[in-house]
Amino acid sequence: MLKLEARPQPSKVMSLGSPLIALALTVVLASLLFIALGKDPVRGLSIFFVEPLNGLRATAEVLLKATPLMLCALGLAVCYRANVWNIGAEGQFLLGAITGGGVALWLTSQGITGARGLYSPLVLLAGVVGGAAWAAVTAVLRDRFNASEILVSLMLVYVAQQFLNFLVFGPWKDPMGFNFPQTKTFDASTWLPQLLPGTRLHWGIVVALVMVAVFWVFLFRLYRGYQLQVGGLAPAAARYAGFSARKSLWTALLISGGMAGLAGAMEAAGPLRQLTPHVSTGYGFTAIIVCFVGRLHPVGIVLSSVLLSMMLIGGELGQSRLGLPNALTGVFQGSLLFLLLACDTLITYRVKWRSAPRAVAPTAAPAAAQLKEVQS
Amino acid sequence: MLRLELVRISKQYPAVKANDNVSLRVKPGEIHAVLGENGAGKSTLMKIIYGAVRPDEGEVRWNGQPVNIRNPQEARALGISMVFQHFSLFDTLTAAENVWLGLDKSMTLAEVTGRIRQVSQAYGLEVDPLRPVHSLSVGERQRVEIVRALLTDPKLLILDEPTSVLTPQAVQKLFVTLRKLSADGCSILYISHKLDEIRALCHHCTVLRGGKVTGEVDPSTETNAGLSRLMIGAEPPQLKHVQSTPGAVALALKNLSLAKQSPFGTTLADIALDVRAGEIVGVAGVSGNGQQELMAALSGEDRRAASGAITLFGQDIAGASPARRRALGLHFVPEERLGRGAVPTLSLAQNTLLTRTEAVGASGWIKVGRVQQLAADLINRYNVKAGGPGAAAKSLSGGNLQKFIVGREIDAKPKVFIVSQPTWGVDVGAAAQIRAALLKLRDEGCALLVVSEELDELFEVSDRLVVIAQGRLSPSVPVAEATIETIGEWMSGLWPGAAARPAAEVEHAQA
Amino acid sequence: ALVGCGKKEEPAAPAASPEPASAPAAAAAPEPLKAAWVYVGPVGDAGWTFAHDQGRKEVEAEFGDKVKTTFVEKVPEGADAERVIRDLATQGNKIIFATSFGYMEPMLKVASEFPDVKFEHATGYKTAPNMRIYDAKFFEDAYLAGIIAGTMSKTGTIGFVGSFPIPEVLRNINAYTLGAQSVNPKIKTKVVWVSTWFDPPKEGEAAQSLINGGADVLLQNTDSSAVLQTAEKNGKYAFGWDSDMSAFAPKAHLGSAVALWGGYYKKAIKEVMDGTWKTERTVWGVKEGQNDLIKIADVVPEDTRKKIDEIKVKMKAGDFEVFTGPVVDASGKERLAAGAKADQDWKDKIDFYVKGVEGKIPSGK
Amino acid sequence: MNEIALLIAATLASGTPLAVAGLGLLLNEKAGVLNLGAEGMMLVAAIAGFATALATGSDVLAFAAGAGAGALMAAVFALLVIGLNTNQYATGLALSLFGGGFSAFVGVSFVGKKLEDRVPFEVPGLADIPFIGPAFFKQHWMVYVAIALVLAMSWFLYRSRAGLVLRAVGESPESAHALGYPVRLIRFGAVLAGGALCGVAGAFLSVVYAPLWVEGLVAGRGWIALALTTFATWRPARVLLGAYLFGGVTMLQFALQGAGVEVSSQLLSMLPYLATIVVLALISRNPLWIRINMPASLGKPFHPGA
Ligand SMILES: Nc1ncnc2c1ncn2[C@@H]1O[C@H](COP(=O)(O)OP(=O)(O)OP(=O)(O)O)[C@@H](O)[C@H]1O
Ligand SMILES: Nc1ncnc2c1ncn2[C@@H]1O[C@H](COP(=O)(O)OP(=O)(O)OP(=O)(O)O)[C@@H](O)[C@H]1O
Ligand SMILES: [Mg+2]
Ligand SMILES: [Mg+2]
Repeated sequence: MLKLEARPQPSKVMSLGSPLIALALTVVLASLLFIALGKDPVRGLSIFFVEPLNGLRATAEVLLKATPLMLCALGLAVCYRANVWNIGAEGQFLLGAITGGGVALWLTSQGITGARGLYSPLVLLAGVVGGAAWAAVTAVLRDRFNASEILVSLMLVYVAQQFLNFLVFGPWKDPMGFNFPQTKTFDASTWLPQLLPGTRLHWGIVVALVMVAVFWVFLFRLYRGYQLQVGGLAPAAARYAGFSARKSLWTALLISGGMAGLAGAMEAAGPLRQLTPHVSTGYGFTAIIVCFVGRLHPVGIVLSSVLLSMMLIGGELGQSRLGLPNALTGVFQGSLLFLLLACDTLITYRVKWRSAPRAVAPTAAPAAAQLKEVQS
Repeated sequence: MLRLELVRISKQYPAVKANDNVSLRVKPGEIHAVLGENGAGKSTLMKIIYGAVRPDEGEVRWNGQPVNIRNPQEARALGISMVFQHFSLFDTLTAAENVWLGLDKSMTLAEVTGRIRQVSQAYGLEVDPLRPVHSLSVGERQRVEIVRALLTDPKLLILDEPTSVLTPQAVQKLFVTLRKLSADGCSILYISHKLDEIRALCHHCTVLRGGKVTGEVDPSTETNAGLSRLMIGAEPPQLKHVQSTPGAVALALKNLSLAKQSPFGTTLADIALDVRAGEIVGVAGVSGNGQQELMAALSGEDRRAASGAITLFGQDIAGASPARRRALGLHFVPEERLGRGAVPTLSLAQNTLLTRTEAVGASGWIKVGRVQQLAADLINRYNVKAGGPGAAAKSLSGGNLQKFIVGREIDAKPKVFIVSQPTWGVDVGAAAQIRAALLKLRDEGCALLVVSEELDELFEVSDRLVVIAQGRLSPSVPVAEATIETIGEWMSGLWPGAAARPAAEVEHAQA
Repeated sequence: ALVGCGKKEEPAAPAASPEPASAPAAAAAPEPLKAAWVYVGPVGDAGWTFAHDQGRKEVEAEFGDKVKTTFVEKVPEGADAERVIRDLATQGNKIIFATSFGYMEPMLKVASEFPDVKFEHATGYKTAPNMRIYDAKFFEDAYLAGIIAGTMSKTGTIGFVGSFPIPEVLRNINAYTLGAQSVNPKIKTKVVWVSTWFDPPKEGEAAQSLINGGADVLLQNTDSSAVLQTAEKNGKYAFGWDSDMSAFAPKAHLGSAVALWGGYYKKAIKEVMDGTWKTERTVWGVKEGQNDLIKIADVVPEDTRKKIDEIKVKMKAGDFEVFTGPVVDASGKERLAAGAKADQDWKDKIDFYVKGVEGKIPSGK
Repeated sequence: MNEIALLIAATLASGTPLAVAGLGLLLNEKAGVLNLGAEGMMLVAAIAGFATALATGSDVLAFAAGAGAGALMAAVFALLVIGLNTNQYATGLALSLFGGGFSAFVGVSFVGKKLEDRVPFEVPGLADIPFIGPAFFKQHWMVYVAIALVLAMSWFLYRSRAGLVLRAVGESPESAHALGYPVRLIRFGAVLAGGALCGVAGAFLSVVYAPLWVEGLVAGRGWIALALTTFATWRPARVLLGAYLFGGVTMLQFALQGAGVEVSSQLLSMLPYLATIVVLALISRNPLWIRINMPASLGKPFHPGA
C-alpha cells in the first residue's frame, strides 16, 4: 500500500526534482494520449515543448504571453502569502488596461505626440493606479464591511468587463470605426518600445523581470514584506508583534491590483495599441495557476509563467500542425497541472511502500509468539 | 489480572525514537503516573494505548488479552478513554455536541445533554452543555474534555497533563473525582509535570526518559528530588529568593475599564495597579476572569483603553502599538506559544524578527546574517533544544519553544516584563530555568508582572500578589503575608473592601 | 443554399482532422494549396463558427487533394490573434480566413509582412493589397423573418435578442422591424441585449424575459438555439440563426436564417489557384446564395410565403433593397429620404433604431 | 401583474441550478475542502446528462448520469487534494481547465442534437390559482427538489449526527482525527457528494434549462455557485436565497431592458454582480457570525501525523 509520510524538513532535492519528475510523467502521459489519438508522440511532444521555443520569434511570443502572467502572479503571490484571497486579478487587469488605455487615448486625442514610446511610462503608471484603485474597492469592502474578498474581487471582474464594454461600445468608440467596439489606435508615443526588432516582444518583459527581483527583495529582505507574511501565516502572532492586519490587507491588495493593472496597461500599449472588449484572455485567472505552480515564489513564478505560456501556445500549434482539437489541449493542460501538483507532494512528504500492516492483533499469533520468544 | 499491560512498545518517528521498548503495567483501580521531561515520549505512549498512533513493535494487552487497537473508537469500545494534552474540541460546536462526538453509543443529543448535567453534578465539574466551546475559558474546556471521557464509563482513563490549566481548588476537586473513579475500579493513567500532584494522588509511577523506561516507583514514598533525579538525572536547581528592593513605579494602571469584545469575554472594571522596578508582581486567578483581556490591554493588542489608563514611566501608552511599547521597554510573553508568540512555520531566526528589530535597517532592510546570529545566540544562551536557527518553530517541543520566546524577550533587556503562564506544560528542569531567568531579570532592576494559574509558581517567584476575579483586581499583598487559603478565597472575588458585586452587575455598569 | 441544407443532416463531424484524405500524396501531384481558417468560437458552437467550418468542409469536398485546410478554433480576439495568424502564414498557408471582426487589426499587421499570402477578413472594413474583406447580407434574412413575424404576431410586439450593439446587429434589428412593419405597420420590436455571443442559458433567459414582456415572435443574433427553444417551451414563435435549427423546435420554428459561406470560400480559393485574386470587398446576399431564410414553417400563411418568394426573386435579381427610404429612426428623424436606396456606406454606419423599435441603443448617442 | 408572475417563475428556474451546485459546494466546504473545479465538474456532468437524456429520454437517468460524472470528476480532485495534499486552489483550477476541455472533446458529436421538450410539472390545484400558480407552481420538478434539498441539507448539517461529524471535520480535522473519525474518508465522501450535486446542476442546465449541448454551456455558473457559499455564510437556506437573488436580478435586468429603460445594457449587466456585493457587505458586518459558520479548516490540507 502506498503511504505518505511527512518529512521532518521539506526536501531540498525534491523541490528541484519534483518538477522534473512531473515533466517526465507528463511526457509519458502525453505520449500515451497522442498514441491513442493516432498521432506521432514525438511530433506531439515537440509541439508543446520544443516548437514554442523554436527560434527567436517563437520564443519572443512565449515571453510576450508570459509577461502579463508573471506580473499578475507576482502580485497575487504577495496577496496569498498575506492570506488575502484576491481572485479578481482579471478585473484589476482590465481596469489597468482601461486607465492606461484611457491616458493613451487622451494623449492621442489631444494630439500630444512625441518619440515612439515617450509617454509609455505614463501609460503604465496609469495602469498601476487603475488596477490598484480597483483592488482598493475590494479592500474597502473587506476592511469596513468585513465582506469576503474572494467574492467581492470575483464579482468585480464581471463588473470591470462590462465597464470596459460600456466604454468601447460607447464613449470611447473610434468615431471612424464603423461603430465597431474598438477605440482609436493609440499614438505611437504611447506604445511600449520594442525589445527585439522583428518580434512583438516589448520592454514589458524587462519590467516584469525587474519586478521579480523587487518582489524577491520585498518578500525576503524587507521588514514590510516579512510583516505581511506573518499576518498571513499567524494572524495572532502578527497582532502580538503589533503588525497591523489592516495595513497588510491594504498593502497586499494595492500591490497585487497595481501589478495586474500594470500588466493590463502593458497589454493595451504593447501588442494591442488600442482598446477592445478583448484586452484580456483570462490572464488574471491563469495567473492564479501560475502563482501556485510557481509555489508563490518570484523565481518559481518566472518559470511557471513561461511554462503556462508555452502550454497555451502549444495548444494553438497542436491545432494547426496536428489537427488536434482545441478541446484536447484543455485536457492536456489540466492533466499536466495535476501531475505537477501531485509531484510537489514529494517535497513535504515521502512516499512509502507499506507491506501488509504488521500484526499486533490477537489473530496474528505468530507475531505474538515471536514476542514471547524474545522475552523468554 | 492486569487491566492494561504494554509489552516492549516501540515507536519510531522520522527524527526520534519516541518510545523504545516501553513496558507498562496498570492494575484495576490504580492511579498510575507517567512521568518524564518534555519529549520523553509520554503522549506518544498514551496515544498508542488510545489507538490514535500505531506502534512499530510491541503488544498491548487488555485484561490479559492481546488486542489490536486500530483507532480511538475501538479503544473506547474496550473501555479506554483519553483526555488529550492538546484539546480535541471543536470551537463552534456546543459543549454537548462536543461530548456527543466523543461518544459511540447511540444516544440522542438531548440525552447527552441530560447526562452531562448529571455527571457534572456528580463530580463537581460544572459545564453548561449548551454553550459553544469558543466561549469557554481554558479551564471550562478542560472540564468538557473530562466530562466527555467520563461519559463513556471508562475502565481506563488517560489524562495527559490535565491540571496544567486548573486552579488549586479545581485540582483538588478533580482529585476527589479521580479517587472516586479509582475506588469504583477505574484505572487511571495520569501524566503531569507537577511532582507534588503525583505524590499526592498516584499509587504507582513509571518514569520515562528519552523514550525508555528509567524506573518504576511508588510516588507517595518518594521526594520531589528523588522523582526529579529519575526523570532528568539531576535535581532541579533551587531558586534563591532574596528580598527585593523595589524602585520607582514603572507600569501604572488607573481605572482601566474595558467592555468585553465577545459575548463570552470578560469586562475589565476599574483596574488599578502599580508595578515598580525591581519587583515581581504575581497575578493569581481562575482562568477566564479577565487575564486574557488584561494581557491584551497591556501588550497593546487591544488598544481601546481610555487615555491615561495605562502609563509607562509616566508616559501614557493606552493607545500605543505593541511595537511602540517595546520601544519604550515593555516586553510581553503570551501564554500561547505557537501561533501567537511564534509563527509555527517560520524558522526560529525569522521568529526573532517578530519582536526584535535590531537587525532591521532604517530602510526596512533585513540583515539576514545578523538575524541568524541573534537566533543562534538565543538558542545557546537559553539552552533551547532545536536544530539551529533554521529550525521551524513548530518543530520544537512546547517547553523548548517557551524557553526560546522567553529568552527572545529577556534578551531585549526590557524595563517592564509581562509574562503569562511562563511554565505551562514545561518540565521541571525547564520550568526552574525560566523562573530563575525571571528572578535574575528582577534583580537587574526590571519590573515584572507574572500571570499564572499555578499558585505555587506565583508564591515562588513573586514579591507581591494580586488576584483577578470577574474582571476586577484585588489590592496587592506581599507574598510573605499571603497564604494559599486567603488567595484562594480572594479568587472568588471576596477580598477585603471589595464591593464584591456579581458579574452581571459589573457588566451593567459597563453597558 | 442547396449544399448547406444537405450538409446539416449528417452528424456534425468530430472536430475534424484537417489532414487530406490520402496522406501519401502521389509524388507527381502538385503541392496542395494550403488554406487556413481562424475561428473565434469552438467549431461545436452550432452557430457562427460552425457555419464557417461547414464552408471549410465544402472547400475540402470540392477541391479534394488540391487543397490542404487547417483551422485554429477559439482564438481570442486580443493579442493572441496576431500570433496565430502569423504562425499560419509562416506555415506556408497561401490563403488565410479570419472569421471575426476582432481579427482585423492583427491581420492587417501580419498581411504587411507576408505579401505572398492572401488574407481574407470577415465582417471588417479595412483592406490591404493582399487583404480583402467579405460579408453576408444577414439583414435580408432578418427582413424576410420580419415579414413572417409581422404576420404571425398576435400581440403586435416582436422580440430580438441582441449580442452587442454593432452595426451588423443593428442592421438586423432594423431590417427585422421593417419587414414586420411591411405587413403590420403598428408592430413594435423589443430588444434585449445579452452582451455575449454565446451563453445559451443566458440567451434563453433573455428570450424568456421578452416573452414575459409580451413579445410573441423572436429573432436573435446570438449563436445558439436557446432562443428558439425557449419560444417552443412557451408556445411562441422564433427563428433559427446561422444554421438550420428547425429540428430544435418543430412547433416554434418559423424559418432559419442561414449563412452559407462555402460558395465564397470556394470562389476565393479558386481565385488564388488561378492567380486572379484581387483586393475587393464582397458582400454577398440572397442573390449569391451567401445567406437565405430557409425551412419556412407550414403554419406561415400561404400568401405570406408567396410574398417572401416574390421578394426573394427580386433579391436574386438585384432589384430589392431592404433599406429603401423613407427610413425614420426611433426619434422620428429621417435617415433615408423617400425612395432612396441605402448604399454600402450607409449600412456600414448604422447606429440607430428605426421607428418601432423600443428603447435606446446601449451606449449609443 | 402577469409579467411579475412570469418574472418570479423565471427567477426560480434560473436560480435552481445555481442553488443545487451551491449546496453541493457548501457540503464540500463544510467538510473543509474548497473545490474551485465546480465549472469543470458542471460541464462534464452537463454533457453526460445530455447524452443520457438523448439516449433514454429520462430526466431521472440524466440527472443520475450528471451526478455520476460530477462525482467522478470530484474523485480526481479528491484523490489529489485529500490523498496527496496538493494545493486546493490550484487543483480546483486545474480541474476546471480539464473539465472544460474534456467536455468539449467528448461533446462534439452532441452539438446540434435536440431533446424532447420538458413539460413543466404543474402542482395539482395550485397551478391554476391566478398569479400564484404561474409564478410558483408551473416548474420543472427539479425546482421543487432544489427547495427540498435545502431543507434536507439544513436538517442533515444541523440536526443529524452525521452532519455534526461533517462540520466537526471542517472545523478541526486534528480534533476529529484525535477522536478517531476517519477525517480523510469523510472529506472524500463530502467532496464526492458535492461533485454529484454540481453534476445534477450541470445536467439540469443541459437537459432542462438550455436544453441543448454546446461547448462551454455552463458559462461561468460554476463560479457563481462557488461565490454563493461565501455569500450565504455557509447556510443552506441562504444559498437558495442568494441563487434566487442572483437569478432574479439577472431576469430583472432583462425585463428592464425589454421595458425600454434608458440605461446602457452594459451597465445593467453589472446589476447582478453589484447586487451581490451590496448584499454581501450588508450581511457580513458581524464577524462573529462568519466565524461561527465558516469552516475553520477551509482550504487547508490535513494529513494525519501517524
Ligand atoms: N507526530 C509526530 N511526528 C514526529 N515526531 C513526533 C510526533 N509526535 C511526537 N514526536 C516526537 O516524539 C517524541 C516524544 O513526543 P511526546 O509528545 O510523546 O513527548 P511527551 O513526553 O508527551 O512530551 P511533553 O511532556 O512535552 O508532552 C518527541 O521528541 C517528538 O519530537
Ligand atoms: N504532526 C507532527 N509532525 C511532526 N512533529 C510533531 C508532530 N506533532 C508533534 N510533533 C513533535 O512533537 C514534539 C512535542 O510534541 P508535543 O506536542 O507533545 O510537545 P508539547 O506538549 O508542545 O511540549 P511541552 O511538553 O514542552 O509543552 C515536538 O518536537 C514536535 O516537533
Ligand atoms: Mg505530551
Ligand atoms: Mg507538553
